[in-house]
Amino acid sequence: MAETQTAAPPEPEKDERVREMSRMRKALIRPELGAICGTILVFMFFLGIASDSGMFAAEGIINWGTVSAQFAIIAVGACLLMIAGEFDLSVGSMIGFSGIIIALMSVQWGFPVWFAILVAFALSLCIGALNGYLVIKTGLPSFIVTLAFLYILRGLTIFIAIATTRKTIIGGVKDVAEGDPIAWLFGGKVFSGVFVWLADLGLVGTFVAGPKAGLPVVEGIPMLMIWAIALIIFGHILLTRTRFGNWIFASGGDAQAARYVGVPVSRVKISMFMFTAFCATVFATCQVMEFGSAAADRGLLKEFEAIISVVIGGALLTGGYGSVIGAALGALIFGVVQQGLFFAGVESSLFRVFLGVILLLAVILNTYIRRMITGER
Amino acid sequence: MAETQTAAPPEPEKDERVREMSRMRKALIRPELGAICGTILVFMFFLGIASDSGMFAAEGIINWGTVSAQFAIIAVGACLLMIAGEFDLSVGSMIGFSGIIIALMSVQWGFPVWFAILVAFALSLCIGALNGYLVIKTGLPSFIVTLAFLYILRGLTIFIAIATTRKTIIGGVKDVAEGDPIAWLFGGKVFSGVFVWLADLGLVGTFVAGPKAGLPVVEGIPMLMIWAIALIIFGHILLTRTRFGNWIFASGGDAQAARYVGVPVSRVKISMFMFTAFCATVFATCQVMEFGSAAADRGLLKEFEAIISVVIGGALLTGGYGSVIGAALGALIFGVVQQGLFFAGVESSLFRVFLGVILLLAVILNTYIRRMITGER
Amino acid sequence: MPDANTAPLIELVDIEKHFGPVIALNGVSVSVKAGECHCLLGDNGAGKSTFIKTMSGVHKPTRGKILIDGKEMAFSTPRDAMEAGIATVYQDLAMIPLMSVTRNFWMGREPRKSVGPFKFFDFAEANEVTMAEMAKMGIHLRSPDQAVGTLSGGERQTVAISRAVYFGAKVLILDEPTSALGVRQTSNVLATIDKVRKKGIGVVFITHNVRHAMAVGDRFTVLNRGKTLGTAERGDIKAEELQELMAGGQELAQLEGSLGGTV
Amino acid sequence: MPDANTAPLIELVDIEKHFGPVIALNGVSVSVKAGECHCLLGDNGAGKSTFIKTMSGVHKPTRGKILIDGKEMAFSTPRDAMEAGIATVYQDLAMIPLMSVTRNFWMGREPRKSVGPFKFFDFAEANEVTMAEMAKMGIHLRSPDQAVGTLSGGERQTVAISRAVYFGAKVLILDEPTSALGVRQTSNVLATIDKVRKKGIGVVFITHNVRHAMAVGDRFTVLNRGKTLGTAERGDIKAEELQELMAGGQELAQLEGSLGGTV
Amino acid sequence: DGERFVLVSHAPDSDSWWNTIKNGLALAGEQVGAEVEYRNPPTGDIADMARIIEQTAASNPDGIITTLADPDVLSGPIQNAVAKGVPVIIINSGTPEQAADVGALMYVGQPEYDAGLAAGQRAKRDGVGSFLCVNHVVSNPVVGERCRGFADGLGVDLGTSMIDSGQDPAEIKNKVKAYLLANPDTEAVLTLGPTSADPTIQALQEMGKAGDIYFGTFDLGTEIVKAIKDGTIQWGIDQQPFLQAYLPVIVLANYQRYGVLPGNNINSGPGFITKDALAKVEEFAGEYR
Ligand SMILES: Nc1ncnc2c1ncn2[C@@H]1O[C@H](COP(=O)(O)OP(=O)(O)OP(=O)(O)O)[C@@H](O)[C@H]1O
Ligand SMILES: Nc1ncnc2c1ncn2[C@@H]1O[C@H](COP(=O)(O)OP(=O)(O)OP(=O)(O)O)[C@@H](O)[C@H]1O
Ligand SMILES: [Mg+2]
Ligand SMILES: [Mg+2]
Repeated sequence: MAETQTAAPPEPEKDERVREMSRMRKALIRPELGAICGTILVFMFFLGIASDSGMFAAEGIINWGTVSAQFAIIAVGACLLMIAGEFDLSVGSMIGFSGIIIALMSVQWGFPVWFAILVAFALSLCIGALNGYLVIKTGLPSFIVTLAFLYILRGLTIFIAIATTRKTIIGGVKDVAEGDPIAWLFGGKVFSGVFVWLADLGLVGTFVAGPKAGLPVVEGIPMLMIWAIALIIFGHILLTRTRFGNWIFASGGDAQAARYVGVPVSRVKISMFMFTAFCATVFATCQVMEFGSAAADRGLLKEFEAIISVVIGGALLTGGYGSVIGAALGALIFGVVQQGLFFAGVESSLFRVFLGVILLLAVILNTYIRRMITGER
Repeated sequence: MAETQTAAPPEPEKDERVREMSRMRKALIRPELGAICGTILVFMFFLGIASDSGMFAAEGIINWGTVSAQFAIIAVGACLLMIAGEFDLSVGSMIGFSGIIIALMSVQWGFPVWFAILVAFALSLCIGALNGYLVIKTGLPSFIVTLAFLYILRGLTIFIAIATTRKTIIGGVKDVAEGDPIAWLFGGKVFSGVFVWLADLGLVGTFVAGPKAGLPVVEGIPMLMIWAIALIIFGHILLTRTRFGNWIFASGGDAQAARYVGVPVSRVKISMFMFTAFCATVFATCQVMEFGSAAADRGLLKEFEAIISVVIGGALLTGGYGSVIGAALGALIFGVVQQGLFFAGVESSLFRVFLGVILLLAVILNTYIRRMITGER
Repeated sequence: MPDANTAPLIELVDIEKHFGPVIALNGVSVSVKAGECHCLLGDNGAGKSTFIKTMSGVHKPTRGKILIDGKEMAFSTPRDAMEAGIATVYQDLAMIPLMSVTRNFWMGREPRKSVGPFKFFDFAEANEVTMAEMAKMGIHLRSPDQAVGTLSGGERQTVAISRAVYFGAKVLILDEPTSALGVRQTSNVLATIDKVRKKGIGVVFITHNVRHAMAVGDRFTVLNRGKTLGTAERGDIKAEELQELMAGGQELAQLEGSLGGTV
Repeated sequence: MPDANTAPLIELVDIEKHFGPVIALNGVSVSVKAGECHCLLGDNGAGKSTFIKTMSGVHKPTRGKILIDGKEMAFSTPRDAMEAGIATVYQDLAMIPLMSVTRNFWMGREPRKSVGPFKFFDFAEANEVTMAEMAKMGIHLRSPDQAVGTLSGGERQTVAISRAVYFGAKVLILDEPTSALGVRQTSNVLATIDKVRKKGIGVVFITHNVRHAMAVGDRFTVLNRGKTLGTAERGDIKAEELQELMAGGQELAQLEGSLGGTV
Repeated sequence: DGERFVLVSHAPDSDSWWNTIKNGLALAGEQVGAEVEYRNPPTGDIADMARIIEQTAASNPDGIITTLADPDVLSGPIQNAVAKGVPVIIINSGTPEQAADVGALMYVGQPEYDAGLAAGQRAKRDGVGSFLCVNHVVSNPVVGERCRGFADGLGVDLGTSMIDSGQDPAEIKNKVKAYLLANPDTEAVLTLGPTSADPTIQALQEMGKAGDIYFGTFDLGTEIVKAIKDGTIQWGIDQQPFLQAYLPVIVLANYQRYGVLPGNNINSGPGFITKDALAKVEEFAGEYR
């Protein structure tokens, strides 16, 4: 027939059906495809130029792994929030705020560390909820509301720290955290035994001098990584396998349509603001527990880094589309590039240039992929 | 009739017509109304608490006037761009970049200052155009594209500065700018005579010591202010009184609709990106010429400050609505609050808290006003 | 007019709805019986959408009663109304284009299976049901993962309708489902309405097109300026009369003359 | 069919338009004469919008000729088409709600007055003309500064149409202007089309509603799957035939039976 | 009594080192019964700092204490303040000559470049030939001078030895690790303050290099003192910021009251703090030391 020959579609969906996609291709075309390609490219690149620098030895892997894990923790929160159609510029300030709260309460005011941590989580969840409430209630773009909180929280953090301790950096948390029932959850290292065993096998190097001579160079997996992996798995399952995940997509895709079929959009969005705040606080707590100190300037510009990871991972800035795995890969790319440039000995100020270029390339690729999937124009 | 009594509208527009607005009210309800109220409130506040601190003496006025003028210069660019439906996060990095280019070319490489300034303007206009081109061409949100340039430009600035001079600060521009034909346009002061006369009348204080003894404490109006006023007038007229202004509104209101009636939307948007870059470069050049040095960290976070001024001034983040006068008032509020808190002796970290709160209140007020004007829901 | 042979599924009595100074509804009463298609007609701004949004729990009525199976109910969210068996399909807002057909179909009422203490979205079942229901309506999907954005307007409406029917709606509300559709798509939607009605579901159908209303409607209610102008049974009223009623009867005569016939 | 008593204002010959692999138009020829209303009908996705976008310079045809007053032209932007006298009113995209009526009315063709070397938007004239033109169409504005967002759908269409007419369009294209409108608003728009036609302007009117088409159309072209099914003159064809043609003739019989009459 | 002195710094809001300054300032104000204020540009932008100095001058204080982070930018506003009759004391950054040029009463502090140079010379004496400089505020023009001075003191080229570490502790730590893994023959580490020193200490400890690698730092803090004690850090350069804030207030107060003025500049540093005699330092590190 003439129609089939010319491939002129009577209705678009029929036409789509003509071009049956192969199983392979269908499996490949997913939001995180861009990030997967990016990850492969980045690894190939650094394997090529920095493989003899120790970047891919156990110690090097833990090195960029930790940095990536940090990004991943905030990226998971930002990703789910972005898919729910909002975003949060106050993540960085929240990190500073939570850290100072913990240090202040435990070191300065003498509360037990577990209590300080709980209070920090409670406070930040409240602030997250307030962010969400304001966005929902006023109908203002989340850009503005959370920008206001970026300033408010940072200001409060510095003010509180100075007003109570005359310092903006509060140390000594490690001492008070000794033996605390939950502090190790954030600052500890696990699987030390495995590394000792690997060192015995010669797969991991050992210290040759100093007080640690004979111990493996890698002490263990930092809890930060465990948190990152846990949050990624949690976020991924929540998003793709649960009812709530469907609501997240729906709220971001079209809040009104979702509301009309009974999705509690306000609740979904507010919870996602709270989850983002939760992730920021996990980040802050891990940092405080690992380094034993909190400073008012922690977390500067982290909101952008989270958003960049998420966007590299294929999520749509306007909501309704994206994947946690993608965001995690985005964080991995971010971390590997940042650390890799050091291993490769590139002038470190060029890192920002690389980052900008990668961001641009990634979103262009992602846009192309998304159009293929959704038939968007 | 029953209908008129119950005020049930058969068609919405009829109903609107019933509630005829008074002339007065109509004249008042405009985009910048919120900013006007804000300005009055802010001035009343500081007149109340800081009137004896020298804030409203000639010297104090020049002080917060200059700061406000600085904000205004970038706010005008950001305002027109925002009304055209886009925004630019790379303003701050552009300021750093332009400054370093000027200092590098004139001090380090020995080009005449006027040539360095021209090159800086040319470069930044190109980058602005590239920003715009990428946004138009890829259809990506300007948030992403300009975020990439935020990083790329800042990275380049630091890299260039360190690679060529091993420092991130380049001084000595004042010496090479001596007698330059256009440098005074950015760094000079005008109306010195007026102030001498005012000082003679005793209305302005005079220096009491040093080589300047006897001269008025205010030397003149800095060119920065002249630039700010010129840009505000230019922007206001462009926006409200010209064909191009109508196109700016149209491009931001609904790019597709505008395109279909023949408005060259791409051209409009790209020019606005270029204009924003132009304003950033004016800012940078004034700074370099006034202070004689450029540093790689200049302009940090200025993009947010510009956006905040514009939003306080009543513009809509999503485009199509706003006013240059409003943005200028937003910049004034910003400047007065920032400097005023110093005059009032408030702990400076609280400035951010104030700023955040003002931002939130301003947008809520503005949203309310906008709904009244446009019948938006 | 009140035909009492079957009790109405849902009855709205004297509904008023004010938005600040605007009185969008000023005493509207409508009832829907099982298996009937009740057409709601009226000018732009007459209050049709506001009325059905009140019915489906989006707006709370300022005054008036909602009776379901004779019992008074108050909906505070769309969910409440859905649980009471009222499903609504909005013209533009029926579907989320970026999401898959399955996700859209189940949106808000996802089936779940338990794995240990956790409950997960049961995709196996969801996909199967979706494909089956779509097939019943005559739509053959490439795969249940297909994004709704790749469907045509008529197909989207059909997905939305079949979703509502599947979830056991007793009353199905359709707000201008046919306004952007071509003749064939319209016929499909009207045929779907017909099918749904035959299952004993009450349908509320909003349209500006008298022909479409006449094609499937059993009763016709015309709104004007937030008030009911009256309800008529099929056969009691002719298309021309209905048309005149909708336009408020004024000024149209001369237009009709120059243009010829009903529009 | 080719009725040669007046030369066509615009003639499109064998237009083809491909979007990548999609062939949206596959040889469509349509001509518009002065003072006639040419209706373009067809199913969803038939290519109507694509066709008129080609006509108004939004898309460049992949193949085919556009003749204006017999001369071949190529439009590269909507502006070119406007300058050649072709004005288009899109259903949703006609107006920008946040802008005032005047600004919308003149958008893209702002009147200017010179002050010294500068040229400014001449608001005095613009406002006056806008008010006058609106009044001619029967719309009385509160003030020319009123935001378009406060107008009703029908009023917006009318502003868009009167804008096109005022700017001396020789051909006015309307893409589904009536689909969301109530009966009265529709009558208004149809009456406006009638007025415009009587001024000697050629009108291209796209609709899914056969009644609307029959009310004002002089000629009817039905598109199907990117091809012309044929063009008929008013009086040569009945509503029922047109309807059948639009739907492609298939499967409808049984629907029609159960639903009764044309939809 | 009741004079008003304002200290204007170039540090961003959250720079922790300046707390010592603030505390010294407050203490001196209390002791002499003067009103003291601390001001700074929130993002550390020196151009903004110039405005703050202008603003301070406009508010007619009895004395201004400020840094000369960038003489190009700041000399104008400072000269104007001086010309207005406001006594100015330069602290911290800048050199005594520059302070005299702008008409300041005196200079209290330790020029950044010189301090770096002294540190570099000391390191050279200790046999160091290559180093890593961890710069946590690479875009800040003042602090980086220390690295430049250090390189010149060692007599090596700065090259890529200065890294842009960012301010996030985990990033700093891992960047230091990455650099040292990639450049295992690095002989010394120089950090520019507690922000970069604390994570670097951890990095070295985790890499088992603590104590092996030559490690010097600027400015003291709780963790730094601990590290000096356990031998991870060889020395910390203390420019005694407390004095930089405390002394000018005392000097200005007495200058205003009795017209007395020391005849010379005061060098508050550089003092190399080593393992010996740490007790007081330890007690007050980060607060008054
Ligand atoms: N949220 C709201 N706030 C204020 N007024 C409203 C709101 N929603 C609707 N209205 C007003 O209520 C009236 C009825 O609107 P509604 O949308 O119900 O009309 P409709 O009959 O559905 O019209 P159409 O045929 O154009 O869809 C209109 O005057 C409208 O402006
Ligand atoms: N920009 C584009 N890229 C790819 N395909 C397109 C594009 N625009 C339209 N099409 C396809 O071209 C065909 C014709 O679309 P068009 O919008 O012209 O139909 P229509 O007759 O206006 O339909 P409707 O009655 O729904 O408005 C459709 O298959 C559509 O999917
Ligand atoms: Mg409606
Ligand atoms: Mg169309």
